[in-house]
Amino acid sequence: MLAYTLTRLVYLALVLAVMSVLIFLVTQAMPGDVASMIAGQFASKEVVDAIAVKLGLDQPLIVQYGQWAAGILRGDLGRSLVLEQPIAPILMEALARSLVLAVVALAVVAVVGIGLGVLAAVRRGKLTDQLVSGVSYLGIAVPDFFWAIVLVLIFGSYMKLLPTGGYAPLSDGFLPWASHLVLPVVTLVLMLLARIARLTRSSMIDVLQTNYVKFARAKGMPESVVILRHALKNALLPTITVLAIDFGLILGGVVVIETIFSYPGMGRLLLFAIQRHDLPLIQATILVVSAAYCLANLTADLLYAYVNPKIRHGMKAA
Amino acid sequence: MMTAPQARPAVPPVTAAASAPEPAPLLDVRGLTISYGNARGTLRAASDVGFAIRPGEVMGLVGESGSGKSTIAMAILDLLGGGGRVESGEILFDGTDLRRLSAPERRALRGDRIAAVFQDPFTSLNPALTVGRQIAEPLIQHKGFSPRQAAARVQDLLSEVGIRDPRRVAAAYPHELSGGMQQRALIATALGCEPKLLILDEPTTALDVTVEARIIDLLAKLCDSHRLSALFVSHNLGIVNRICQTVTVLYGGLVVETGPTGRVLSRPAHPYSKGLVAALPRITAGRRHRLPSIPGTVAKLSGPPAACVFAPRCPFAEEACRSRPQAMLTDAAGDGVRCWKADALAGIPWPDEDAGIARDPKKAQPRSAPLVEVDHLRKIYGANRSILPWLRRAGTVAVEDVSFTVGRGEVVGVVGESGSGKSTIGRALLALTEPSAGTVLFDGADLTRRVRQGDQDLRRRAQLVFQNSAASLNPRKTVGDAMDRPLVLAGRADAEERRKTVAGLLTRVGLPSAYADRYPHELSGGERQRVNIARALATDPDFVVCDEAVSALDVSVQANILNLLAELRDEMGLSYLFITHDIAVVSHIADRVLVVYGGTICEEGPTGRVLRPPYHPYTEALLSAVPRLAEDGQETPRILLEDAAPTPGGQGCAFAARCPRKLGAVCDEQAPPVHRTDDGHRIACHIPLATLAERAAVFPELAGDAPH
Amino acid sequence: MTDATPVRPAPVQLAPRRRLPSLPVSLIVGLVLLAPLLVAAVAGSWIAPYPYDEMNIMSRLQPPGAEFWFGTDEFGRDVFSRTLVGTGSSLVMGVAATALSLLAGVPLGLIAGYKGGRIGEAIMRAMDVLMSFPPILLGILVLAVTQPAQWKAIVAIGIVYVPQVVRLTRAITLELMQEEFITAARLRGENAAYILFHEILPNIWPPLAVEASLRVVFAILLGASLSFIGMGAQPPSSDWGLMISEARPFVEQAPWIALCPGFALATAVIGINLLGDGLRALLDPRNTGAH
Amino acid sequence: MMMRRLVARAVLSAILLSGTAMSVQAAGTLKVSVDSNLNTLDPAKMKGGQEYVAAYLIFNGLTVIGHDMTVKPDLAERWEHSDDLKTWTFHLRKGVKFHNGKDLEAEDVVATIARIQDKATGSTARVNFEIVESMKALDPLTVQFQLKTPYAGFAELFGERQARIVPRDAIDTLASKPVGTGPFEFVSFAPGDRVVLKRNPNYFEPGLPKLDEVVVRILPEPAAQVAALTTGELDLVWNLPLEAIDKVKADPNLKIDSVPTSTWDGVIMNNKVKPFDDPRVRKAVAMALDKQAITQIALFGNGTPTHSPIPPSHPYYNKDLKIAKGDPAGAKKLLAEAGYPNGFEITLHTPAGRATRERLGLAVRELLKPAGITVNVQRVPFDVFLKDIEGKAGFYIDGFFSRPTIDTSVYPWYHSQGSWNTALWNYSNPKMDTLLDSARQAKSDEEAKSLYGQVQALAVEDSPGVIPYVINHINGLSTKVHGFHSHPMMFLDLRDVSVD
Repeated sequence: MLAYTLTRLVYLALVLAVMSVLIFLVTQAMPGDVASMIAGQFASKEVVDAIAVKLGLDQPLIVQYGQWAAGILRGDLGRSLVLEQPIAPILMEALARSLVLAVVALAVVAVVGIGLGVLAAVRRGKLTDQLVSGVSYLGIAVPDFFWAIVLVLIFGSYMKLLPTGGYAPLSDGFLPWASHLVLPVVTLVLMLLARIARLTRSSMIDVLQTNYVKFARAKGMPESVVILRHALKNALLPTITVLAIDFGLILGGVVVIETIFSYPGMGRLLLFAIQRHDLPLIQATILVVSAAYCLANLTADLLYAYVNPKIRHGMKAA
Repeated sequence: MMTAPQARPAVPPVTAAASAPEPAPLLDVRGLTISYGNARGTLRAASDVGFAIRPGEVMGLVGESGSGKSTIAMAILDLLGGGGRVESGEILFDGTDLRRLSAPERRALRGDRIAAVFQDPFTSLNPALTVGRQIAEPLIQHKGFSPRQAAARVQDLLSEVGIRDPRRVAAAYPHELSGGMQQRALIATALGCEPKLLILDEPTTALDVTVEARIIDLLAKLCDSHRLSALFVSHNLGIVNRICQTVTVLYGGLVVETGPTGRVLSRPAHPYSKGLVAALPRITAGRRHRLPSIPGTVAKLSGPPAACVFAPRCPFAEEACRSRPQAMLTDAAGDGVRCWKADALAGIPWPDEDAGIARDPKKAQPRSAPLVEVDHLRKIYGANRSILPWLRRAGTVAVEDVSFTVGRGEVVGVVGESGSGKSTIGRALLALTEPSAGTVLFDGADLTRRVRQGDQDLRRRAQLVFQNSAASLNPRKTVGDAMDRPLVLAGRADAEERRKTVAGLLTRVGLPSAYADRYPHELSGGERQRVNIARALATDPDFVVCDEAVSALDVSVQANILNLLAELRDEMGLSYLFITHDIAVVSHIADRVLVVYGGTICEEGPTGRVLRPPYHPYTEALLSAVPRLAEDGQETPRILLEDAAPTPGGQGCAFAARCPRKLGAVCDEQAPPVHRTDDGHRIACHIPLATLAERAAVFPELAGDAPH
Repeated sequence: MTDATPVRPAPVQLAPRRRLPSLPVSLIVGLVLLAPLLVAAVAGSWIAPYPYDEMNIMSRLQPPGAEFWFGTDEFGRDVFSRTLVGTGSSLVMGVAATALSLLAGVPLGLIAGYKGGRIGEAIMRAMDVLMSFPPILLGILVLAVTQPAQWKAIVAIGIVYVPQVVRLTRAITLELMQEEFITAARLRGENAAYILFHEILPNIWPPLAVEASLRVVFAILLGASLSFIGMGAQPPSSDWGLMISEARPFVEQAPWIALCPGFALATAVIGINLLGDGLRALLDPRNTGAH
Repeated sequence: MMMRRLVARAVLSAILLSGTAMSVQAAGTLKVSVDSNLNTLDPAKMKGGQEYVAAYLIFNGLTVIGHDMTVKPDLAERWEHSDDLKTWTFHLRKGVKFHNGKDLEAEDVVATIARIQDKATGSTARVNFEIVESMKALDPLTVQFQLKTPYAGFAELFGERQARIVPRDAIDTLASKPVGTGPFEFVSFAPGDRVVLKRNPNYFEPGLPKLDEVVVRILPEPAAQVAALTTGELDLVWNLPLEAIDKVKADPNLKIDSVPTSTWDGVIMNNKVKPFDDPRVRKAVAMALDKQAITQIALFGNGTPTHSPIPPSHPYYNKDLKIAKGDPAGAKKLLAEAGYPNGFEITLHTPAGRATRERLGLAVRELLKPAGITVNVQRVPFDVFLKDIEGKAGFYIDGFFSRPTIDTSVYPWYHSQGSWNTALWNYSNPKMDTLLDSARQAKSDEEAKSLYGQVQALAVEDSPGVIPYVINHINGLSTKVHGFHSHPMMFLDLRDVSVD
């Protein structure tokens, strides 16, 4: 387990290093530039150049990358050119808000999705199963932004039950904070639920056909024990992996959700940075989101290894 | 179909020895009909099956794959899955018809009064739970034990099934245990609630022979000491012979014969039983050119039988057999047979196909240079030279310093258990894997190097016949296509001529040439194996490696294939390296035998020599573990090995850890010396040859014969 | 059997001959759902009652009715016509992106699986890096480099899904490499190209086809998402994602603008999903009719 | 168990009802929404309306443009100029303190303007102050400017959005921690989320402001803004999305407040780029565009067709000119004369994310179709638009905020030396130059009106570009908000505002 963890960490570091180079190069290749952006409409070339010099944008790429990478290693994500503030605190705040969204959504998806999946597997072929399948089809059939619009329409505009956008800090009180989370979370849940439910269902069906489940039944174990103790634990292994991937997906994919719900998280920060061509902010945001994504995957793999005693003991580094 | 269930109770069976009233059967199955339904129609897995098991009796339920034996076991447990349905019949357990009970009532019986052990210990234990917890579950469920009480009982149970350190095993996860240990744990689970009836569904099939012997021994003892009744489902007549008092033979979902084990196996009444017993390769049977075999493939029913199910394959069949279904004929002793000619056939053996021309062993001992020479072959898997220190790994030794030769026209058998490295040796001989050290010379040339340099012609002269006949054919290619390619590669441009060659090859392996247009999934297992052989022959090879080529086949089919391989060898002058775990098969076909253990050769010699003393201790154990039929004579005390998995790659003798005759530290520390006797017989052991020779023969019947 | 029914030979099953595959229900339902969409994709602009971009200020934001079946948008454009014409754009997005990812991914996966060693390792590590970007982010990153255009979105989505295709192809290849019929091919002296294209590829495409059908769904949704945030199809295109995005401000007064393309999208996604499920059932080796 | 369930239910219902719970908030807090994130709080660098909202709440200029669009004293209580209009002296209000407690001094004014003049600052107001020759603080409360050329509207320049006076010692941290003299003090800024301001107790206008706190929420989604307004989560939606006007009007708890502005969007044609180098082509485009229709499509009627940046609400507006009705046939004829009998195909760039301008682009595409001009609309991200399109491409949609004076609204776009003209359409007509120059020195309103009337006529005749409309500035607000008036410069004047 330790060797496995170490290996994965080394890989992670390598992947992140390569990613940082890629991110840096790609963002450099973006059209438009921050100096013109700051200079505004019809600024003359000399103005733009003056700003570029001031920002250090005139230095060779490799120097700029070196400074940037060295900064990151020190934990300094640089300064936003547009906001003229250190990026780290802004980013961390946005990340924290996105994380709240992701964690809550994921928790709901895990509980509800696994529950539905198990239910469908146990009632395989029966009405319950078909209902769950139908609902899950519906969930994945339309994109998240469509659900978001429908939810806004129903709960915000018609029923006026929930705020349809924005964010309230916890300092405003728990309820305002929570109420702002409901719609984005429900949208994310709708988007992810189907996959988890279907996956759990299919792996549950597989596990229910294994010999050890048959043997558990041959021991006279009640069906509830067979399902919850014998089958579920093994059936959840693939679900864990997918949940972690989903976690990363939420972090990266909240762009749309956050846009619709005007939720000030990472996704909107990134769009903001792209629109304003704030290179350091774009780079830092993508790097942090990708790192979070990688970490989520790593966590999933480690969790998978931990939950699976076959790997936990006598782990052979894959 | 007025059959046994009605007839049998009418004539109460009387035991010859005592006239004490016959105890009521513990399990009495009557008229059980089970079908599987799916979109394409229904399949009858069992038709009107009836048998009885008395208290304390172990009954064998034997048959080939598809005979319905496991289905019946599952029906008793109420665990039929996948669309299986009991159509009719009664399952009387202790006088109660289980079919009339509700599902919860049947569940309450399961694991408590009726316990089960299944075929595959590797998959029957839940990988996510500790072994102890899984054993304790029925105790808590049925007996109301507290977890603490249950834990204590688990330790006792584990000790009872022969596990030395029950505490560790109880805390272990299944994958940390060897197959034998896992099967013991399953048996302990089954015994936990002190059941009256055990359902044993092929409980040793997945295990190595030496482990199997230990488990059977344990089961026999337990059934005896606990006065357990058991239904023992198996395809292996030798094991049935060892543990069962009575036996019921199934064919095509019907009981064709039932009776005391000794009688059924020594004097089978039904033609199918005769064929089954005859087709079994036997060490003691002497060398025969051909094994008796049953033609055709196993029958499957989709409805009530309209004729004798075995008639299409039966050499004794006549018109009457094909026109009406057969009824069960029961005699006074409770023996039954479903053949109207049974009495007439009594004493008539299954036809022996052996032409009687014993193969001249001299032909197999050519004077010319050997075809294959293996010199100090070594293979290490999984070595890793990573830059990350914790990932560096020395690797696992699969083959450790193996040298031998295969002569032209010679059949060399390689016998060993799983993990012995026997398959690796085969793959190295075909240049499918690169040796870590040592050389493989094929017809004097270094095969590995030539193949690496792109010499495909040399490679085509060595071919492989696989174990898994299904996976060895590309599912998307017809049989003809699969066989056509080697011919194309050999540069035969004329398509018409190739087609003829393919047809010829198919005919040669006993298949209609029309099979060229079929896809693999349209063939039966035996047919696929014939296609496999035909394809191997298409490159016109000199040397064929048969890697467990008959292990996956039913006995009747296995005999067919063995006969075919023998014919081809004789006709085409082929050399075989015959890799198998079944020493009986090897003794039938091989001229010389290598006994491998832990990647090393412990014994090598002409087949007749290896089967006689002096033995390597491992060979001796292996031979003594071979299950045999009653007619093969008195069994000698078996040598039971530890379950411990072999640990190859050490300094000393690979077998030292499990050796019952281990001398001491020397076995662990030094590689054993090789004793050579006459006829190229070699034994690698620290025990002096003379001491080894003192041992009694495992098969005394063979002792007098002169070695080949 | 005491009655007088004529005696039939025992119904012993012979080895099955090739049978016509029984088409799975989901496949049929999927095709039925997709058929009108395919027609719309091909002939949308001919069957549409109005040009997709024709504005009519007099009839803007009209609710569904006889004149405009699904109402009009803020420019007075016919929503039904727009949705019809947008079918092509939306489906092409999914299909083309998937085709692209297959085109790039399958050869890479085959090489990685067959060759292994350093080349395989290099390919897989590169894919790891690519996979370390959350999908939509990778799309955004690719699109941010250039001016948005639909074909660029297709390329971006294609790139996003290359690693998955590579991984799947490699996994199947590795599995197949262990198969004995590959060993047999090596033994009879086949070269790498033959083994890859004649032995492995035919066995890869069924799982790939199933995978591809799912990828198309994801690609359509991702494409719609990209269009939604303005990085895919460009106005006045009537790509569904773009239509929904543009309908957002009017969703309360004129929900039909968003609902019509939304339902079309749902139909497409469900149709393709069912098609994929059906394909999976059809190509299952246990379904003996399939080759 | 029972208890737990009860609690859970309470929490659930509270969450569901919190929308209404939100409306109960501290008295005197106004919650305002703006539609896009603020890039900076440094006034010199501001470019967007949402930033100007903050600028006018936190800062003051020397002068301010009033609701009637005339210049009024702000930090300068009075000013005078020399007769040649080249020397301007401003007298600062006494006792004004910055939020950091420092007194406002003339040196702060000098530092502020010097900073705007610095090219590296990149302020869009820099061109305004290019006419400044020199400046100095005569005493702590007096500052004097020397101009290069006479300029009558110099005082108005200090009403410009970027020309907010900042303390000279806090310049470096303005972007994240702005310090001004305005009615509200900066509390916090969460990018993408909100800006929080609190009452400046030392504000120089006695009794003002009335509010304790202002929260500026950043809510880009129109639907979210409106929903928040209806649920009471917001009190005021600045620059209300045009689509939502009907809905707000229909709600008895809400109201609309709107004012005409001189903010305009334009169809920019570069007069030096083919085919727009031919005035007939430009004229044809102008003829084909039905301004009334465009106003409907792009603004849902919330604006007024116009000829030039001079709005119809302004006294100088030339009422005698006819608004183009859309004459594709005439346009076609003109095109044929210009050598395009079959029309031509061209790409029209629109900045992404500016809804009215995007709609304008699509309307242009449709309206030019009958005239034979095939327009491909290309939406580009705003940064790319600024870098590669604006001032460079041949054909695009752009837009400009109200300027403080008619001169600053017209001169830069039509004078051959005008800063925007040289970048936008490169239009040059000596007659126009003469008209504009004379207007700058017009001695009377009458004279100015006549001159600007001719300017408008010439602008229509030459059609350097098409200015289809000026936009109404609309705010949606709760009836609980009192004392609010929309400002034609589109900033939020919250000094007199109170909330129930």
